Amino acid sequence: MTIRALRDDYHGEFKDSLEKFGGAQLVYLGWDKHQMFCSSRAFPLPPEMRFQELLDNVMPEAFGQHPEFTQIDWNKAQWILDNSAFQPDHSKSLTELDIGHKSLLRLVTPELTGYKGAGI
Amino acid sequence: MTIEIKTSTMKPIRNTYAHIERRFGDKPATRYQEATYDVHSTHNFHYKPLWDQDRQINDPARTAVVMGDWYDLKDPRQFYYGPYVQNRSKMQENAENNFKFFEKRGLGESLNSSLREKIIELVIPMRHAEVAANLNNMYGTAHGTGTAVTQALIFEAMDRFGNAQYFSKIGLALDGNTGDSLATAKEHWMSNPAWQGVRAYCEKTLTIKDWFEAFIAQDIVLDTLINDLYYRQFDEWLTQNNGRDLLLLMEFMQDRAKDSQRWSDSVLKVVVTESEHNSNQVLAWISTWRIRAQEALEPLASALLGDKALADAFAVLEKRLTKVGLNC
Amino acid sequence: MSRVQIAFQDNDESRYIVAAIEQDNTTAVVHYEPAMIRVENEGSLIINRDTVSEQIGMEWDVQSLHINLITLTGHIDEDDDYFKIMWNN
Amino acid sequence: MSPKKLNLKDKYKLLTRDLDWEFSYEDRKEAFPYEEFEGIKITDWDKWEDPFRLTMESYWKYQAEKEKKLYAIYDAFAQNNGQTNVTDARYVNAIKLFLTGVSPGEHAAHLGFAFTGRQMGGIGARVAAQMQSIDELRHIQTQIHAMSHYNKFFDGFDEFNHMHDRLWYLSVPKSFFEDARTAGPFEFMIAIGFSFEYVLTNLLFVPFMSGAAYNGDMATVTFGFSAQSDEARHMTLGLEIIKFLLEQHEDNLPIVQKWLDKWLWRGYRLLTLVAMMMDYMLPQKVMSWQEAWELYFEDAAGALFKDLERYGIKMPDYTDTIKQEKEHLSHQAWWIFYQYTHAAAFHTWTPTAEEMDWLSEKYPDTFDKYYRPRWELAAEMEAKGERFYTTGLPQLCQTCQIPMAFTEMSDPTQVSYRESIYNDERFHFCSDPCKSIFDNEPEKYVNAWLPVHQILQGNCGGGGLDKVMEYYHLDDGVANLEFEGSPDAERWKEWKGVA
Repeated sequence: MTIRALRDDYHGEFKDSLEKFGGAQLVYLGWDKHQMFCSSRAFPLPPEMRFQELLDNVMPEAFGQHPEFTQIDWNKAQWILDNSAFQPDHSKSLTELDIGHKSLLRLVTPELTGYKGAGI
Repeated sequence: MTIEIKTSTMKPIRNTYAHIERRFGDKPATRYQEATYDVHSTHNFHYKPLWDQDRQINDPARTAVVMGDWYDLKDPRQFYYGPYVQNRSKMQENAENNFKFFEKRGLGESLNSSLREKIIELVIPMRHAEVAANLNNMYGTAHGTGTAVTQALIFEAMDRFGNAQYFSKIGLALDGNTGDSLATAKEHWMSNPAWQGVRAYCEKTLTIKDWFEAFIAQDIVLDTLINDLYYRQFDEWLTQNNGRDLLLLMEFMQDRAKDSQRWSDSVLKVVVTESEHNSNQVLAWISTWRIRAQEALEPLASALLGDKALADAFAVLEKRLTKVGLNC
Repeated sequence: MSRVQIAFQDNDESRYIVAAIEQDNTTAVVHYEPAMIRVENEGSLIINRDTVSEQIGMEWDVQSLHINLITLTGHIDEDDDYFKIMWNN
Repeated sequence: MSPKKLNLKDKYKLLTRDLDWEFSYEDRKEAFPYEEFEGIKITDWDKWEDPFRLTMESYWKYQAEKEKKLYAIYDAFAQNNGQTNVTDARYVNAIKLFLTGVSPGEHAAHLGFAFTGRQMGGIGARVAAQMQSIDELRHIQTQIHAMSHYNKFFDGFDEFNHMHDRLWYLSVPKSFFEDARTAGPFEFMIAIGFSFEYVLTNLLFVPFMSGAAYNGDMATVTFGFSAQSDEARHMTLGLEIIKFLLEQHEDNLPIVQKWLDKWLWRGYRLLTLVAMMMDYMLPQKVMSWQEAWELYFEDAAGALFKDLERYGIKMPDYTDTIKQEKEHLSHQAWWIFYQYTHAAAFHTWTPTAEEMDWLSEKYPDTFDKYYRPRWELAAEMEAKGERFYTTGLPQLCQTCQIPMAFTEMSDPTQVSYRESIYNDERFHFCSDPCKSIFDNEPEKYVNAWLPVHQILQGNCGGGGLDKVMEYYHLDDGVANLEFEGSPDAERWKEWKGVA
């Protein structure tokens, strides 16, 4: 829908476009049904980062505080990328996997039901 | 009996807000300081105004005048909301008593009819001109920078709306509350040649885009002249022409103008002494608007006071400008 | 009919106003809450100058209502001698 | 001849409405250039009904009286060390949130109403907006003065306006008011004058002030109720503006409806802060957020919308979602601040056992099931000396700018994720209404200053968290972190002679 502004050439600045992050891209990481973390979080990552590196280096920083973190079986972990089911090849980079700037990547672990089984 | 007050542990950990401390040092601050300084938001704006996409929502660039610190425009009266309304409340109480006295003694009826007509023709239409003053000052409130000046501008705006109402009340005091005098005065405002220059000037000021230019055109150029014509020269004229009773009804406007001039002088002075850029810009505006004011006021000043009056008013403007270092 | 409500600061001036409201609006319900008095009524509620003046024992100006008013709901009809709030449903 | 007695209405008409005139020397559109671009059609400003009829002289008179009373109480409060009379030092954190989060909004409203008070073509509406503008100036100033004394004895107040422009969660109220101010004059009036003032401020002010009264805070309750006495006038202006626009032209209806849908939601999201204040921050509770919502929104606003039905106005579709969320909102919000309190200018804490029982009683369907376990986890960690502060930075909603913490009402353990792609860029939202607000005006919202992204771009001091804290003027270990052990808590114990 076109915006109603005083002038027809009204345009906003894209304040968070890719080139503003100094070579990194933003990826949001969430862990479904683990609401110890009040929300998904934002991480600036190099686009060439391999998925395995993300698992090894970023995930502990993101979710390591959770008592169930050590119980995650990464081979069985399910993923949702930008609202669609996603099966990552761990050896590929974010770019190769179509994990784009400001993509939301959600970890799903149905066997782990959170603190006291309450989704926390 | 002794009362023991435990004060030893009750020492303040700081005297004032941090931004006030950065400006004035670590000591108790005045309420004016806390209410005024750095209140305007200055950083990290979210959206472009739909009506002004090239500027931020709070943007010092809405005037050509440039200040290193807009909070240098301190109000010498140190008005924040509380003292402002309390001061005006006292003034209005006085005005209310004056109006009551005027009505109770039937002073309106004792005016001779030519004087009454003169008031309706040449004074009451000021109620419309005051609306322009209200809007021009409100414009500065909305688009100016720094609460020091924007709050003073809204006080001025509300004052001027109050003036518009007092001029209207003079009309009602003369016409026995029928409103006939206001209707006649409006006709004068709309079509009497004496008023057309002023009306055109007022309408023109309302199209100004630069808020400080609006301040110059309204609060400095026009108001200095109007104040001298109405609150000094016409005051004297009334005294000499059996119109003393009417002075009661003009007192609020007269006192208020004096009070306001202390503030506007100070604003003008700080802005022009800030830089040559500012003083050149202000001078350019003044020269434009004084020519317009000359044309606008000539017929009105002559009708009200005679041919010499406007020159006298301009001499006052000259003096006021010279005092702040502006030599036109 | 929807309920209108009006609330005042709990102080001496308000007590006279509330007394006048109760006198002129027999179905009004008065709630005393921390530091505030809240009055509700079905449909509408009126405050009459004369009733308040009688309660206080001196001339009361309707607009001085603003001094102790906290909040209200409904459309307003205000004149020299009364202040009324109402819903049109 | 004795003068005719003028009634209030006639007098006000002569003293106000009659002051405007038809321009002949300039194009009126040059003087009021913003009246048309929003698509609103005004056919006759004379149809404006003045919502209240205060002349300037009455205004000065009554406002001066209010100010006199108010400042007398401030003086007494300071002279008597009133800060020691609050129920508990935890309470003070609620008013830190007020000064940093709400008060600057009063100033934004002051500027916004100055803009509409200059730009609307009808003098009746203009003057009403101008009076509201100067009232809002009153509110920011009386609030600064009320908190001035607390600032001398507690941390977290002293950098309030520096923080307002920078601190992450304060972008929620800041963006709300800037959204309104960057809109045209009529949208501003619907946004702040109607949706916020009329429909929502009762929820902001009345619980805050009753809370203050319950918790022994004389200064706040006094400014609050004194400010509310102005709000009563503002509310009538809000109601009049909406009636006026709807009566002027039928084409205004869809525009106004869209604004209502937008602004009631934005206002509701903003009130999340109030929800957590009521349920978690007041040591002595007044009523639950849910009860306040029912009393001040469902009941009062329900009657209002019933009245507006005749114009074709509908209650926004999402009010059902809100109805369900009222049992979740405060808990989800406090959980955000609990774990991010290391980057906040107020303290948080786990609710006590008694408080949790109160929450169970007030929220029988949700608290024990979804939220009590969170506090048990937090308490467990705290007992081990690992008070829970989360790492990293939250993903924010592009519209309301609150962390993406709200959940699906069909499954309250599942975060609600919404997204839009605009010009090949992905944007995220916490809810359907926040998404549709963006989708309606993407060119406006892409320009939002999202604190988390700004930090990651290096625009908030650059470098690591310590630089960001410097940028915020937030000294670690002073105004932030857990309440227990904070300098505030220690001073309080000292005053009260508790070891």
